[in-house]
Amino acid sequence: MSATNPIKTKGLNVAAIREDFPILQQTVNGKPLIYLDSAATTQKPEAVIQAMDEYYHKYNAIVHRGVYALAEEATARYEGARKKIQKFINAKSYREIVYTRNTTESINLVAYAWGRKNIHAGDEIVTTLLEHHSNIVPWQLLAKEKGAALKFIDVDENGLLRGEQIETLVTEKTKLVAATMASNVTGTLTPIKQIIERAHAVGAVCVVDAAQSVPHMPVDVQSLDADFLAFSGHKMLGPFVGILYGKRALLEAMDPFLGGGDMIREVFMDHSTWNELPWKFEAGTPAIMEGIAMSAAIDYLNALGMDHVRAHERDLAAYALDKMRDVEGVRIVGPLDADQRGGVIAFAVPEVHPHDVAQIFDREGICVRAGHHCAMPLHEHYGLAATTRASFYVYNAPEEIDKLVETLAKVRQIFRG
Amino acid sequence: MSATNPIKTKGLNVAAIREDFPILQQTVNGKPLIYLDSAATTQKPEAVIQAMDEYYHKYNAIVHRGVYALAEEATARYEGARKKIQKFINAKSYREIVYTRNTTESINLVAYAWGRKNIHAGDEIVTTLLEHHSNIVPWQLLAKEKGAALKFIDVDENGLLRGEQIETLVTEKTKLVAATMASNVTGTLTPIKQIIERAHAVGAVCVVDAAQSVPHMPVDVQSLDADFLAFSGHKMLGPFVGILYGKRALLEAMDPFLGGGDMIREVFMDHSTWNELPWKFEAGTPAIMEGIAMSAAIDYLNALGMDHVRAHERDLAAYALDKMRDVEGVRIVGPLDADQRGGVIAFAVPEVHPHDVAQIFDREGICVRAGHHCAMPLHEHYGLAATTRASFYVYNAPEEIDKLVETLAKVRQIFRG
Amino acid sequence: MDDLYRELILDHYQHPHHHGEIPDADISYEDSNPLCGDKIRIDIKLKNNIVEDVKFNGKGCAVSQASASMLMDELIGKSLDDIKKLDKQFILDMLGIPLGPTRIKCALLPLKVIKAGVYGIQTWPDEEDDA
Amino acid sequence: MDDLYRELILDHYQHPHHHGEIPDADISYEDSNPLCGDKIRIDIKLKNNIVEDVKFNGKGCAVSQASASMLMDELIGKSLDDIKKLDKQFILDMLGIPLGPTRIKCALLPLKVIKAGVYGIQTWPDEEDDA
Ligand SMILES: Cc1ncc(COP(=O)(O)O)c(C=O)c1O
Ligand SMILES: Cc1ncc(COP(=O)(O)O)c(C=O)c1O
Repeated sequence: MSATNPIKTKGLNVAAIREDFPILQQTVNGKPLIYLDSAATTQKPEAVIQAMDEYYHKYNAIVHRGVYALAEEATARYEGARKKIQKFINAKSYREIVYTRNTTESINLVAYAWGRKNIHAGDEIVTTLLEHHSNIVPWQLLAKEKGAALKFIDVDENGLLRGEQIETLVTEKTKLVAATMASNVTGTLTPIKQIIERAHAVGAVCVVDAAQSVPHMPVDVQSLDADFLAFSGHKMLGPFVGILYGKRALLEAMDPFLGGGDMIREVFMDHSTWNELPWKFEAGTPAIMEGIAMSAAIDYLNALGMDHVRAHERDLAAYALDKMRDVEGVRIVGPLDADQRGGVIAFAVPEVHPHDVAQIFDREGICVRAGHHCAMPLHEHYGLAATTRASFYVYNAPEEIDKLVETLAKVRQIFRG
Repeated sequence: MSATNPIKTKGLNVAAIREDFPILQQTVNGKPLIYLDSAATTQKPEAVIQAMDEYYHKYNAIVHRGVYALAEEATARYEGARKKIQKFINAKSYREIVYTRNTTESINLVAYAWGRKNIHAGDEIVTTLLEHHSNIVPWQLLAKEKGAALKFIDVDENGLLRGEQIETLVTEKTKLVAATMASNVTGTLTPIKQIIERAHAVGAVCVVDAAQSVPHMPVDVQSLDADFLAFSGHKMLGPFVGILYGKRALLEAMDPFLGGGDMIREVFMDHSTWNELPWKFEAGTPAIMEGIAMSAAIDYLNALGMDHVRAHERDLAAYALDKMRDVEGVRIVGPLDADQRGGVIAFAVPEVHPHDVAQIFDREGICVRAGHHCAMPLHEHYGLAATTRASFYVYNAPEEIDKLVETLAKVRQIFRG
Repeated sequence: MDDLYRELILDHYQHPHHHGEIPDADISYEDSNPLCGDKIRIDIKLKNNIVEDVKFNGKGCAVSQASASMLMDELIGKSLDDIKKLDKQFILDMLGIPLGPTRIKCALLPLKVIKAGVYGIQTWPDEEDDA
Repeated sequence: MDDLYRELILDHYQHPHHHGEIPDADISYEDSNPLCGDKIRIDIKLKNNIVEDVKFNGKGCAVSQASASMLMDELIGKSLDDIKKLDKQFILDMLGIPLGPTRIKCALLPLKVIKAGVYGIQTWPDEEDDA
């Protein structure tokens, strides 16, 4: 962090980036808006908003089945965006990229369409204590339906996954391992490659929750050898759309999930046959505008460079960890080493409920999140009902963290009376 | 249709409406754009596009769990839109309105979450030959999984449902009836009230596909006594979002569909409990902008008045049926009486494939659809592999139909050589 | 002093009235706010259908805890019919601070628990607005 | 004369070459365009691995039918290895008309059927671009 040009981290020119985000020019409660809730959803650069606008002003039409000019344009851009997503995560083929609603639906798709066919009574599914509810509940439902067992890899005192349990819990009985690459609470980066390797060693498939990794660092599904990988457009400068990556052979072997238009080849009164990949898993009119606008979001991220995005967030996290530890009594959950975490910091203030913390932050124009962040088992592990969470993205500057720390001190003061 | 002011139908002032749709000011292939594919997806008025823009420029944030100002605003508007949708179809409570991705997902939600619990081996599901694939395939999948039978109410020579089969096919064995209110091919309006009454008389529930009715005419779920009713925002001037209406008692009794964030109350390692309605069925981050923009779409339709929308489309259909019958050889499928159909007209031109018809229309700037329109069983019934379809909405004028008919004549001429 | 966290609220939060349990309660009910997981349990002791004693327990934010504490004071001496009439506005007036929609849910949680315990009403007290 | 429906295309559509079936074909394959349901079936008779005769059958638009008809003419005398080399561009050149992406799928359907029949290649002939 250079003192002479404090608005720069190693990674990005934040001042220039902020110009592209109209929403960040606002004031809230008379204070400049400081948006620290990007782990929930990110703001959008003008280029993405423009792409949406352009779609509705110029070529809004149905994809795939229209012969007219508007529909051809929409189809080309919608399928073009799919190929851009493919390249962004280095998938082998665009057929491995399925548009869904969000990460949650992506994971549920695997649970329903792969899980119900391949998980049987007595099988084991292994997940981790770091997971978001979307990577727990679908497996609970599946395990219950099939009479399978669900096991959790534990977290150690530094907020890291217990490496030895990856070996002991993932066994010959394991048919599926569901693990996150990065926690949305502790920020913990998991040894995802080791997890995938272990899953494959016992013949299991691995579902990777990449909701907090694809937006924040380079992710290469081939080098990871991931079987399935899920993420959300709205967490990476894009619109409300989700992505499921799946290895082609796995997707081919799966039965469809939702039935209806577009996912069929032929429908007869007594049976139907299915469309080719990836459309077999895209039933009904897709979110066309949303798919198309992903293209602009990825262009933006590519222009920044995902290595730089990661470096920037690492530096912000290091800066914040450092400053926040100085505020008396504040407890940071998860690793204290910025190299082992993403730009997400959840913390607890003694005697003050996170809702009250967040509310006081709000009056300073700072958006932070209070609650269990859809990770109740992890909060249970920490003995906390809820935490306050600040999360960073490409448009956040160290000065905003200064303000966060200042406000933390103010919270303590108000509650001391 | 008045000859002196030909741009007016009984229902609407089309010239004024067209001003609100920027996309319609375009030319395509040098010709003014004539958009006749609204049954696939509708264009959006500037007010809806502005609502989307405003969301991303001013208050893009996560709903429900944010304490800060942006999130409060997003939540209020998102849930406010839900209540507007509730009133639009006259549901009793906003808890009966579930946001989904599209009509297709709405129907699949019922098939998975109601169907898998309530349909057993030997039960019967009754649907109709008029259905879109989204109201056939989910029931095929369910019937196959459960060993239930799927039966089809037939279509008569006028393209109407065979009323007597409503009585003979829906029997004590029937547990679920899935029927459309309006066909997206023949335009046929079905006796949906009679179908629902019959379903209830035998103790079955009725799933209504309202994708082609809610956008086009007044629909009142309470007076219909519908159990479930599905429709799509993108077919009613709105964004890519779907709606499922369900009677509260039915929704309460159902298990959840997708598991993950937002739909839970508490998650433990070994089990979870569910959120209240409607959120129990909304897993993960919803399409927030899309939900909110539904509000602007409904405001627009309410300002026009759904009675007027219906009158306008009826008049357009009557005008088109009249003119098209004059083109030699053209075969119109479905009822020839405009009172019995919506503003959707599918037709066949002898010796000319619908793809070729649509392509020639395209070069005249006219967007029509060619194919089976996701209704293969119905096309099979008519002995046609595909048809060409023109569909009308609030922004279409009789002059556009004149152009359609003119171009139809041109098609015949080209193919005669 | 801060508007939201004015003395009275903080005082009730830090020194809640009627905090604890009633072992031989006539009515006991617990519920949570699904948005944040906060839980409140309320025990009521009746005499001739009039609230003789009431206690609450649970964890939560300043708003929900203060709301519970202040509500306990109000309940003593009321009949079950009186309780049924309490509404959202009553709670907002009682607290007397500006609240956004999310925090309103915190404020209403104690009333919701009471109504569910007394009448089996499972929905938010403001449901009537919408149904 | 209309660009797309220029004489040659219409002529092939209305009077297709090699239309019909070969009862004792060595290779027979049928496939459909999932976007529109159009089907084409192709029968091939080989002699020393060279296409001796070929016929197609099915329903479809002018583009897919003309593409099939013209492709049949091209196939006679070719080896299976020659056929494997045929690509999207070959078809577009053969037709010689401007086509949007949807109609390209129509144009490629016959080639797709041939490749699937001959080599079990189940994907669009332009898949290589993307994989
Ligand atoms: C009658 C009918 N039902 C269902 C659908 C499916 O709607 P969606 O594609 O939005 O899921 C459509 C439109 O495509 C339709 O016209
Ligand atoms: C790690 C993680 N997984 C899954 C999700 C769910 O994503 P979505 O809500 O977009 O489905 C989130 C974010 O909410 C997340 O942070």
